[in-house]
Amino acid sequence: MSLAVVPEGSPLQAAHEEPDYIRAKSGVLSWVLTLDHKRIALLYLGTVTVTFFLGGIFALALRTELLVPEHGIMDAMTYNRMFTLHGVTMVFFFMIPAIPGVFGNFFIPLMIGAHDVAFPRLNLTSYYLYLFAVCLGLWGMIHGGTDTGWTFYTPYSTTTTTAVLPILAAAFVNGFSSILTGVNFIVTIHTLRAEGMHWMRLPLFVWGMYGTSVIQVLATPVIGITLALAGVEHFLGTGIFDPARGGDPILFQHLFWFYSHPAVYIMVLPAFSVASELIGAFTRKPLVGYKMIALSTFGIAFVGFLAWGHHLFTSGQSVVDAGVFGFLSMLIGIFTSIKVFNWVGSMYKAAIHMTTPFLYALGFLFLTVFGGMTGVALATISLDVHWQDTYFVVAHFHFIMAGAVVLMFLGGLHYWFPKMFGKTYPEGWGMIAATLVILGFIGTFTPQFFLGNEGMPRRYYSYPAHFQWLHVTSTIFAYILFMGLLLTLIYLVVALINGPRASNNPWGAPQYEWDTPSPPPEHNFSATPVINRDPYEYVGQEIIENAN
Amino acid sequence: MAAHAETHSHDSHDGKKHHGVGFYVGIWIVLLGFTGLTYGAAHVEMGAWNLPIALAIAIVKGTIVCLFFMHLWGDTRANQFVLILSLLFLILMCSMTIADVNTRFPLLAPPNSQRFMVSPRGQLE
Amino acid sequence: MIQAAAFYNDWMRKALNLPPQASTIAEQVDQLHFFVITVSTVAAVAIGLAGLFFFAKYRYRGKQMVGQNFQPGLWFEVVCVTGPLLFFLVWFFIGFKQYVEISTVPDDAMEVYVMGKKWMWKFAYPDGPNAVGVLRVPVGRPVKLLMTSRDVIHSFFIPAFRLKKDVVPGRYSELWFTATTPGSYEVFCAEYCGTGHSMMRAEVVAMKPDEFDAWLAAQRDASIARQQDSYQSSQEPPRTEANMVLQGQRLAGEKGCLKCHSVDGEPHIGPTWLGMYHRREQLSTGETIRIDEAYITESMMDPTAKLVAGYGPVMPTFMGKLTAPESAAIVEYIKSLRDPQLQAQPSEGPAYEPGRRP
Amino acid sequence: MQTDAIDAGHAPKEPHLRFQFSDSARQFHAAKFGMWLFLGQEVMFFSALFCAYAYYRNQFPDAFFRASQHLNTTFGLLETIDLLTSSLTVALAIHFIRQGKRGLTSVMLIITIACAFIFLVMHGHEYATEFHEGLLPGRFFHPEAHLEGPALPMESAMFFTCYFFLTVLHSIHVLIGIGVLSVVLAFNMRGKYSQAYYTHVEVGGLYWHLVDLIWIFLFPLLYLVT
Repeated sequence: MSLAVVPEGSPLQAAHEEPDYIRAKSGVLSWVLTLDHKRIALLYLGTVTVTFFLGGIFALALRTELLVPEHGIMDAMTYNRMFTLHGVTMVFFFMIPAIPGVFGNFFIPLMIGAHDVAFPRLNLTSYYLYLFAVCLGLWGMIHGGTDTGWTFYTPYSTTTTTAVLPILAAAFVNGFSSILTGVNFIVTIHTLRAEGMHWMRLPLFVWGMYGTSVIQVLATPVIGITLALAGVEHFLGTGIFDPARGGDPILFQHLFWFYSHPAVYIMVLPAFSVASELIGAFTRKPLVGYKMIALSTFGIAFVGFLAWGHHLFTSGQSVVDAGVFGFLSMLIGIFTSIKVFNWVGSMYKAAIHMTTPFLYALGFLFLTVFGGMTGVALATISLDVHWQDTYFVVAHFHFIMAGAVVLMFLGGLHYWFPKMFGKTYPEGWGMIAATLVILGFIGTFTPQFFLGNEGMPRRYYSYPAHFQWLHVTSTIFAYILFMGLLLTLIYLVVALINGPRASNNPWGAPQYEWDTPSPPPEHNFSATPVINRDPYEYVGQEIIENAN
Repeated sequence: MAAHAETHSHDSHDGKKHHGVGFYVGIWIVLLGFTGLTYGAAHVEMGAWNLPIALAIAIVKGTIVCLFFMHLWGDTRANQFVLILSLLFLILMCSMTIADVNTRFPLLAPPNSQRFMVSPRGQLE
Repeated sequence: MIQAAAFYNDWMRKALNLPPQASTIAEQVDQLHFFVITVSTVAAVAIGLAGLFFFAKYRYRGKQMVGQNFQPGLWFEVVCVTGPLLFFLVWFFIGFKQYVEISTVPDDAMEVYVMGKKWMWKFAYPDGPNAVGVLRVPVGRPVKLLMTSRDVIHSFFIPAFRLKKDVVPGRYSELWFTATTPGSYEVFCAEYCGTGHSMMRAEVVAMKPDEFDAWLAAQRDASIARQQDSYQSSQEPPRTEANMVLQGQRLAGEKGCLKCHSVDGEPHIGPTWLGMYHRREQLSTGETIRIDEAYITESMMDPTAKLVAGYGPVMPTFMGKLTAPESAAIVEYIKSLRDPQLQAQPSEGPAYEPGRRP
Repeated sequence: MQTDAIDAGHAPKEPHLRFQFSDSARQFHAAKFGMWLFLGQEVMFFSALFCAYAYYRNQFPDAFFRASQHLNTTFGLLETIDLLTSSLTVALAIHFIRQGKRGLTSVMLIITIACAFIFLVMHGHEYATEFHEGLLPGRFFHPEAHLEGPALPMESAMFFTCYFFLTVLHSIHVLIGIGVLSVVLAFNMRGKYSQAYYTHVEVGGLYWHLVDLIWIFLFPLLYLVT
């Protein structure tokens, strides 16, 4: 089904004899000390899959405990540690590094026609910082983990007796890894673009990575210093957040959310950019509103910095500040709606190819629209007073984080699987697993919206009996979701081992990364390529006037 | 070709004119002058104006160091934009947090903090 | 028309699984809630249907082809922005108006002290009984809760009233409501506070006004030793007086306040407490202020901050020596020391101008 | 600006050109841009502490004033002058390496590192006096045991919390700066840098200027509180 015609004299010819990056070198050392951005991406993929399933197991344990109002399978303290570790593992060790680490590392150089990222050694350092952070986190988990929730609110986090310091250190070190990745990507995109690749020809994935890196560089240091302050406060009692000594716990919340709100955009912007790639490829037509989607990425990135106060509406923040933050939070909604309308608009008069990545993209569209709408509802201040810290908030951010980001991680993984490994995955199994995963998400988290409305607070180990039937439905679908994810892992690994060989451009997609052989050679291109067309422009295939 | 690349890379590093040693020493003296100014200004009692003046002098010194010592003067727009952006976010964070604590329900601030804003009815009349 | 609105309100409330609307503010918040949720669902369904329609109509059917390069003009982008933005801003303004209403306490609100402590809620009426876990409020009268916490951040959340406020240790946060229908409503702790976070529940019992007054009077007259704290917590001395004023009097004696402050009006080392509350005082800095609760609490913690003219800066600080409830009790005791003719005044909340706050 | 080094295989490349960069000018620009991004991140790293300082100074203005009287402002002034001088010498180091005078660059770098050590010694002395006088943050704040004069209010412990967080973090950055500059000095001694390739000196200089920039803001905020 290879539709792309290989344009003559393109770098492809020269690159054919070179061995691809997997077989170029062999031996453990060549992987452990690699400077090749593609191999580092695979290292990230391995670690990220482990942390994702670890977080998933914690989530399943929580859901199983919540089947019954009182003591289920664990006691209160274990439950509290479990939801903290679920939060920390998912947020710091999966969401933030996943798409930038795996797909950003692998495809930014390929998409802009560069041989490698700007600072390969820095790239490897940031992977090892991330790995060191994961080990610190595991070491913390072995010591029982902490029970403060992933938000570490003081004065509880500074007075808890559980081992909170290793987890704080893990998040601190993870921050540096994501800063250095951000610096690396921004410099790569600025200085290593090939000839003819001016800004308006950048694929939307690269735009998304650029926006994400800006946030990573400017927001992450604030969480580094805040967690360090909390750690020193816990250890030395300096009184900076301690109310008994004139400190103010609400200052910690301000500093924490100044990072954590842009952090949710670090997680969701890469997902949006993968979605643009998928929709651009499978609608077989140039995306509607390319400029608007690119600019709205920066809209989200910068306005995202102004809206952290909507996490503090009921925390004793002043009414004036609540108003200002409420208003600014509304502005973010319009940038997401631009993206969604342009994606759906792109499907008009398209020639849609039904494949697993596109099924993930459709699921992503539904979950983003629904999650985004509930986000705007939460930003309405008087409604947030009722919903704050209830399951409504849990459902909202899982719709966006677990829904949009995980779906796009899987969609991207399937879309780029031939390019990364040179093998094709089984399409049939892909469809089944995708439906299971999407239905699992919707089934798990829709009941939680109603739980939140009824007033069920979050992080509750035991709850009044009238919430039980919603919890039971949510847990059943959680298991379906886990099955779907497990099935995906199985057939992808099987395809990795003995899947049929993939052609250079199995989807006939127009983007630049499909011009290289799959899997690409070690230095991507034998000679610096010359880009002479737009990323989503179909060259060399005739366009039938009446599309259907 | 190589010779060309050699000289090319020489001046391409620093497209702008070369400052002499005297120029840097001059900048250094200006900075010392401002340090003396800020030290002196601290001893002059100006009531509420002391903090803004001290900050203004510090900002002037900061920009001088950035522009001339760090060669930001003739540099590419990207480098300048990065610095301006990070200072913008610094000001954003501080102003929003302080605005919060000043306009809060009076008893919610730490017990004996003297806030600038006039709050309880007692102090109003 | 009203009948239809009531049906719509009730049907939507049940559809969204919302608890009964038991406070004045709950009604309005729910209406905004229904408006936001209906518009969101309509938009989500519209986008979903459009997506599915395009998916079905323009699906690739075997022939090798490419979609048309259809690029809508700028009008499409303008609609994508102004459409949602209009709704978002309307929601924001209604929401913010309601939030200001939620945060502005009416003057005549009856005041109750709430103490959040690791995994229990304790309530204290200024001139009435203490209670643990049960807060009795009259229907139809505004009630203000002055809340503080002894250890970590808790959050007083009443789903039926659609209200929640974080309870920050070391200072007071306030929450007010007016119950509309009698009944018992659950109270949860919404901010994670440790092992017993999910057990930290309480109950708000809304009673008819006359029933409530009768109950309050019965409690006060009987003034039998209130039931001991149901949870006997070690570090806290057992409370003998139920009434905060009596407790304040005992503490004032114990902590040595009465060595310098007289209670019967005659001058002493420190200013006399009789009639001090709401009195206008001239400070050593020449500024005149009207003594209120914030000033008294502040002077306890940092006496030299605002010194009354004519008195020396000799008072030691009580920061760290007095816990929040003890200082609140002393403040109540000072407030109760009125010249005989003012005695009959009902207990007044801390004196700050509600409307004054932004 | 971009030369096409692709003809006839690779022309004899400059010694330090990485394969992914097409020419050394772009590589130099990339290194400087990367460093500026890192400096932007450092500014944000300190911003949380400046925010905490502003937050608490806003609430306890006179407690901060009374606490800062106990700081040794003359030492503060000397440290500022010392750091400004080191900033000059590092700028001159870059200036000389651009003209290829490696000897002078080494001299300037040595002076900079010396100034940095002087700064650390002075600051260490200040910490010693504060430890002695009991002016320590939070739990360890017990000034009345050692100080005569009017008792410091409880909140001035907050001043010392902010003071110690800011200055200790700044001193750590001074130490990192010393490490970076001594590595650059060692490479320069071995003749690694020349007129055509001096990226490390430029980047090390940028980092040191940032450390000096932060102290320029710290000095008035901590020592000259009125």
